[in-house]
Amino acid sequence: MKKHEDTITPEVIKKHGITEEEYEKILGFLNRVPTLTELGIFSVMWSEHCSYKHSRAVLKLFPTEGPGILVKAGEENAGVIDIGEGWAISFKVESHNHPSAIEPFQGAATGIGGIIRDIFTMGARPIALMDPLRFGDVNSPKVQSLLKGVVSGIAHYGNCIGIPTVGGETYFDDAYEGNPLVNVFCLGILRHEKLARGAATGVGNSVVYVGAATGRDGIHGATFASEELDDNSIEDRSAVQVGDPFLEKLLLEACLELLHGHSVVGIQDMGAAGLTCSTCETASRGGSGIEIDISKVPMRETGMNAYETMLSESQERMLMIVENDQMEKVNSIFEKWDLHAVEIGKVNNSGIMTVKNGSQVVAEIPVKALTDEAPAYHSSPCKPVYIEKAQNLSDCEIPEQYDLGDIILRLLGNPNIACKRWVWEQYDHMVMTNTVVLPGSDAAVIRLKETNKLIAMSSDGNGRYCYLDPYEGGKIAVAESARNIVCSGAKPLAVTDCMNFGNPTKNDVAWQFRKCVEGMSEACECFSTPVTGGNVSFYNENPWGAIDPTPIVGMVGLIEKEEHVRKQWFPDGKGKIILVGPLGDEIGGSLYLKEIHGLKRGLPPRMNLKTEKGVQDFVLKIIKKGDVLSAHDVSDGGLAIALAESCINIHQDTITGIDAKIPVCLSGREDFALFGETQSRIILSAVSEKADDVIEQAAKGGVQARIIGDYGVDSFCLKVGSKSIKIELPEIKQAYLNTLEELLKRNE
Amino acid sequence: MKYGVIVFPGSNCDHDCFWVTGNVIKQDVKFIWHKEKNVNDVDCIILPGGFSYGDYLRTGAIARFSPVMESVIKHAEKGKLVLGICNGFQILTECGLLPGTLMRNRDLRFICKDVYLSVENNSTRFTNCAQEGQILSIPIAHGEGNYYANAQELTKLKENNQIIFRYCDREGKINSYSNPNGSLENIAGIVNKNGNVLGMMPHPERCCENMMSSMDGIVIFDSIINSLN
Amino acid sequence: MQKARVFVMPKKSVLDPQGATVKHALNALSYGNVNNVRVGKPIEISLDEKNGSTLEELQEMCDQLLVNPNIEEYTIEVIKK
Amino acid sequence: MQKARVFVMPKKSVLDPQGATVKHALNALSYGNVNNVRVGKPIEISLDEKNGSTLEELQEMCDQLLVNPNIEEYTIEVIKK
Ligand SMILES: Nc1ncnc2c1ncn2[C@@H]1O[C@H](COP(=O)(O)OP(=O)(O)O)[C@@H](O)[C@H]1O
Ligand SMILES: [Mg+2]
Repeated sequence: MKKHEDTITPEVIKKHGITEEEYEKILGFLNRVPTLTELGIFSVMWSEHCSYKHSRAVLKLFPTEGPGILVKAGEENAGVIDIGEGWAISFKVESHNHPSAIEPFQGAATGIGGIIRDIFTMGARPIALMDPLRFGDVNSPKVQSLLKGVVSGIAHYGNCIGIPTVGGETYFDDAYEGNPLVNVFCLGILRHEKLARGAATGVGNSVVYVGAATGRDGIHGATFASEELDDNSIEDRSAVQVGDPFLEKLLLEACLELLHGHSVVGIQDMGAAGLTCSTCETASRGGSGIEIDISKVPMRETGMNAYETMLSESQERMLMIVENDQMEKVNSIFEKWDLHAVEIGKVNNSGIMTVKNGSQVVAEIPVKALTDEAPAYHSSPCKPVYIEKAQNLSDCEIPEQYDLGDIILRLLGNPNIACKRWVWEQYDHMVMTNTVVLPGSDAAVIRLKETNKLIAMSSDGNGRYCYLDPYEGGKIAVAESARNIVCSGAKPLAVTDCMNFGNPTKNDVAWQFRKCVEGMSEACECFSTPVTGGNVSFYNENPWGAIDPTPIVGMVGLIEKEEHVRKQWFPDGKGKIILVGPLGDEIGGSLYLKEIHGLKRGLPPRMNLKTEKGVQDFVLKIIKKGDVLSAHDVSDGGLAIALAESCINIHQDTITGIDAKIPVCLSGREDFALFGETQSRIILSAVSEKADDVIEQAAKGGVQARIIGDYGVDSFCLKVGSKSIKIELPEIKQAYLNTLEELLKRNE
Repeated sequence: MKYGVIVFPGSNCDHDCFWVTGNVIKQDVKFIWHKEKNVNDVDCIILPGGFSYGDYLRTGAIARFSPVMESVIKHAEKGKLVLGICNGFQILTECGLLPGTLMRNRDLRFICKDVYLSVENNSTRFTNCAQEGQILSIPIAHGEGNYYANAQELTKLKENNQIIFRYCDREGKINSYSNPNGSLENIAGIVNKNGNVLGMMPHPERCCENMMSSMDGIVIFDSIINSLN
Repeated sequence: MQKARVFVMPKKSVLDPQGATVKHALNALSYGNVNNVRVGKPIEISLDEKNGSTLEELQEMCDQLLVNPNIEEYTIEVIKK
Repeated sequence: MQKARVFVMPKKSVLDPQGATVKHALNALSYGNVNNVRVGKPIEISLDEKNGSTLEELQEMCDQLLVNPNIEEYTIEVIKK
């Protein structure tokens, strides 16, 4: 190889985001100066995005073991768990925050494309998507156009490829100004024996490239995702990747058809760091080596050099390891789908990744240097100073003289609570005809045609809480997700997560990260829901600082029988409303404080995991027994909002009234009782004859429960302490259903 | 009877149609790959929803050149049944089996939700099990379902009673509020002059089971079976 | 001919919702003088160096595939190098 | 100026899946000599009779609204009556 001392200057090294120590390490692995291509390869593989260098150590805290786990977190592209009868599911969440900030439509679209590939590389057929989203202030035109771009990008890709988007989150807070979060979740189903692996094994087997031709898209995307956004990022625009959902649909069908035969040994998608990542990771997993010739790679553009080819992030490409003599069979399947597979190299046992351009070697790197031996850093977490000040809030700072009925309406119409149908109606959430509980209820439920079981899924994460107390916030993210799952009639199974944080080299961010992981881990242990995989997205910062720490939990649960499915809405007719869980008036960190009083402060609600588990177990039991008709968890907006939400059946476009009484607690404040977000609470409905029995059963199990009123009346009536609130039903409906839409239409 | 569900590259409701015809109403059904040329053995061809060829250029524009389409046209000319749902409807207008065009939705957004349809003509082979004026709840899911026909075509559609479904509200009112996508005169589905080719934007295959939000889609599949007996 | 552009535009008689929306947006952005906007689709076709197409052939492509005569009209422009 | 056309085309470096699919379809329809197709968006803007826009204003409209500079490029053509 030529000498490269001249090209590899300190500036070039720095531009690649490689520190001096890291460069020393590279020299150690190679025993020589790297070529530019090699430097590029190291820089993407050692980027935060691929190497998890600032999070690996902390992520080890997550519980990852469990009885049904078939593929553990970190082993493959996505985790896999057993659901019985020979069936398994695979699911994962990914972030596409930075690409979406720059180019919302394509950024979000390619995010969907990427997570879908992660799932079908496991041999699973993707059957559901969710999209947890965070944006800045929704009143800003800029944010609105971001939101519209992101939502239409997700719609474009998900609808076209024919996988329903059945749930998600949409939350607005100044903390995400300029740095929106676009997380995407995908779930797939497979037979145990069809499980595919991303390992390059078998000396002499073919390394096969299939899918879109390679262009200069997204070069340096992976390192880009690991850097803070500044104003100059606008200049990085050539890095934009454009998605082609049609091509991915063909790729998906062809790959599943192929994987169900026996010619493919390993498969991996070319996501971040494209060809580089897929080749060295498959070789690393297989304990093998790999040699490829990039002159054989299909190109979309002319004149691309080795560096660009290896680092391109063109979408809709897959790498496969195919048994030596099976190329013909592979080709025949791909050709049926108008796709073309090319052999670009071979598996060997050298432990080295060799990249040639024709006969010239352009890179030669020990595989493990890029994967297992990548740098890992131990941060020095340090509690941020803002926390104590922000947590400190006295009741007298919260004005009392408000019209409570008016506040209920304002909160219902607040974009963070109002119905998100403007979003989900743009998504085909019914294709595949499995969606049994449509978006809008606590958790989405899909049936599995292959078995009699159903799957519930929910995504949750509360940046407000985590900002004020990352440890409690981490616990609550998991607990709330589990609560949503239980409300739909499911038993929580497992978790995937996406950790969205600021710059991890800052000690307070490192602290927030660590505390969140600790809290989440504890909660996962409590609910026996291991973490099966996920994603870390650091460097979510804007000129004002880091975003609120936002761990997103994607939880999946199993419903044994269709009869167990519950929605959050009170049924037709009349009956009793039951509150399970504690009364409470923890107002700190509540949405009420933020949206009505402009205070993002106070101590967020405490999570007592034992209480939570008791409530959830009881509710699931009572649902399965058939004693209750609906279940809705209490979260943002507190009891008053949860009650109002239970009244509105979005999909039938109907509303029912209630007459309920809520006791005032220690603080003596009516507003706290109505809008406080004390955890571990679920609202149930039951026919009158059953209600007392439910309370009795709860008492026997040591779970708090009380009848708080009736549903099925003509208006929305709440008594709290000495105050009475009465709201006409059309007002409730108007506020909840139409505000978001009207707000977004105003600027069209 | 036997159904045939055509699979174009990019079709994505093909499996849903297969499931309903095969597993729910329990008829014979097979997939027909778009490169096949022989469709002789089926009684009713379904062109399913989805994004054939990614909907690039125009919806249905490229799919209509698929090899199978020649036989589909022959099948229709013989008076046998063709049902085009959503993207299938778009393909049927592109290939000339049905008049008009499906343009982008009035609000330029994709819309997926349950809508109400009024059955405007129940004496067809696709609607004979429905009551005239019956209101069906069936979901839509499309970005380009805004039906357009020129004045002449519209007059003909009316003269021949070819308008089968119109969008309406729960009470059956047909007006711009109950029009989800801007379709001309709320048109949601039409047949050809001979009454053997139906194109509709709503998805009856999505609402044939108890677990789904409605079971009204069944009426169409039942009518088809009924018309063959 | 080696390169051509086909301009596919919505017919004047047909409502163009996209055009109407763009007009609105421009008006809102203080371009009050914009009174009509139509959004179409230009298709740029590059042909083999040695084996170009005649204008008739391009018209054929339009009539067969590229244009929907119900709602669209087109013009062809030859691009000279 | 009373009427102008803005041609918005996907940048050459950016993937144009629509163009690629249309090219395939034309090839399959026996136009084997078509070797590249790009599909864009022409926007025809009509302005007030009395109160036209300058070229700079049109450029402003493009930069602000009509064009996504991440993936598109444009040219403006003035249409004379
Ligand atoms: N971006 C989105 N995409 C799809 N569904 C969404 C989106 N945002 C919110 N939803 C749906 O709206 C409902 C309410 O969401 P949310 O308020 O986050 O629920 P919860 O408080 O119970 O977690 C849920 O059914 C959720 O799936
Ligand atoms: Mg909930």
